[in-house]
Amino acid sequence: MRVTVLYFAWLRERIGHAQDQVETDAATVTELVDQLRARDDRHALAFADLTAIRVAIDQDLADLDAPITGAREIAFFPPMTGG
Amino acid sequence: MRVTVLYFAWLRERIGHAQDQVETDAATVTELVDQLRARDDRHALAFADLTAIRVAIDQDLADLDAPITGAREIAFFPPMTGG
Amino acid sequence: MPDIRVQPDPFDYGQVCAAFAQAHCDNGAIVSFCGIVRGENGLQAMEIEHYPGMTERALHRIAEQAMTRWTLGGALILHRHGPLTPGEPIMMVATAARHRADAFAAADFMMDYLKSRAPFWKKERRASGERWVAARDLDEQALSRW
Amino acid sequence: MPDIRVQPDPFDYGQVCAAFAQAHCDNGAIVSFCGIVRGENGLQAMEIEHYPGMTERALHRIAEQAMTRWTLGGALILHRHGPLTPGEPIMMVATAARHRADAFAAADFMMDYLKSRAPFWKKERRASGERWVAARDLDEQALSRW
Repeated sequence: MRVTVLYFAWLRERIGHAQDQVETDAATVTELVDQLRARDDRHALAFADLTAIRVAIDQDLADLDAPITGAREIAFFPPMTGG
Repeated sequence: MRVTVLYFAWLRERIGHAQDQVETDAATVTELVDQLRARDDRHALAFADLTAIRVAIDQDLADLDAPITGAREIAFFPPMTGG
Repeated sequence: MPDIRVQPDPFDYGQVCAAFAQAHCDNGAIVSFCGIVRGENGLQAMEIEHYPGMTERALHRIAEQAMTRWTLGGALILHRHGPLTPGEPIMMVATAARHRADAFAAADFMMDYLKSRAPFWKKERRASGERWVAARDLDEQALSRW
Repeated sequence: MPDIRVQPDPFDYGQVCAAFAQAHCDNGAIVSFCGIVRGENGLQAMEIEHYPGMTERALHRIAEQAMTRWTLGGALILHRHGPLTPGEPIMMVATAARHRADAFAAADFMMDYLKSRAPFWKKERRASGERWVAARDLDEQALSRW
């Protein structure tokens, strides 16, 4: 399946761009992360410490082991600091 | 000693005026209340139920058994309803 | 030093909020509360009686207790007396703090104490007549939270 | 229906407070919170990044949870994004309720959830360079209060 992967804040900066279009067979977020890490060094560096990363599947917060089947938009970002 | 006794809200209305100048030997608020009750029926009625009455001695909230020696202004009123 | 105001005149809630936030903009968190006359059950008007002198003293004490208890950059209590009509602001409090938890707790505390410890009495007027508002046990009980 | 606003433009805290209180003046209690950029440690500017689409969705959900959990007459969340300077309001929440306990709790709840569950990220600029603000463990822990 094809998903849009979005990056925010320092993830976006480390990767160097705000989104990737990804063709994937990943069943979970974690599997997708493994695939993204393999793209290049920047992705590998950005995803080095998963405890510092949060994920949203189709704009809802999710766990890293959540299934992504059918998802269209998956976003990665650091813990939120609004308010 | 001579004290100014003030009444607020429904106490003032029941008594019919906002203050009395009182010459008293009362040692506590309760003794002063007994003396006030004896003044006339309106005072007696106003002070019928002491659980519904609060007192301030020189503008500080006090208990009914508090000493009043040296006080200049004693105020009686119902529980407060500001805010 | 808390800002305490006891006045018969109407006040502009938005204007006071804006001035307070501006004056304390070096704090990160501003909390404000406004109490408004509810026009329910056919209420036509409200009259607020108070105890001049003691009122200011009680409000100062409440605000100073809040400033001792929490780390605040500022505190304000404003309360009207005299006649009011439904929909009008009766009173407000505002707090400024570096951290929002302090600002929230201090505003909440000041409201609880103001309700039961500041000498104001409300009288409501309806077509059926006038009556003094009774204190609620709940308001007295709220003090035990602190 | 909560009033949710996500905008790059500055807002007038006093004006929004006044309009909110006016619109909900049949409620007796209005609580508002305003977050302001603190200019400490030589902060020159702040930039707030957000996730368009998810942001509005998250704020709606937070406000609706508050309206389900407490008896509210209204709720508002306004949050800016883009560049800000010290002393400027970043965001605000407001709640209206018949009873002040509901208004206070709901505003406090919305702030806690907004801090850790709405997709905003702050970057600070100083003479020494730029850095992303780190989330505080305290903010995540605050959610366990609810």
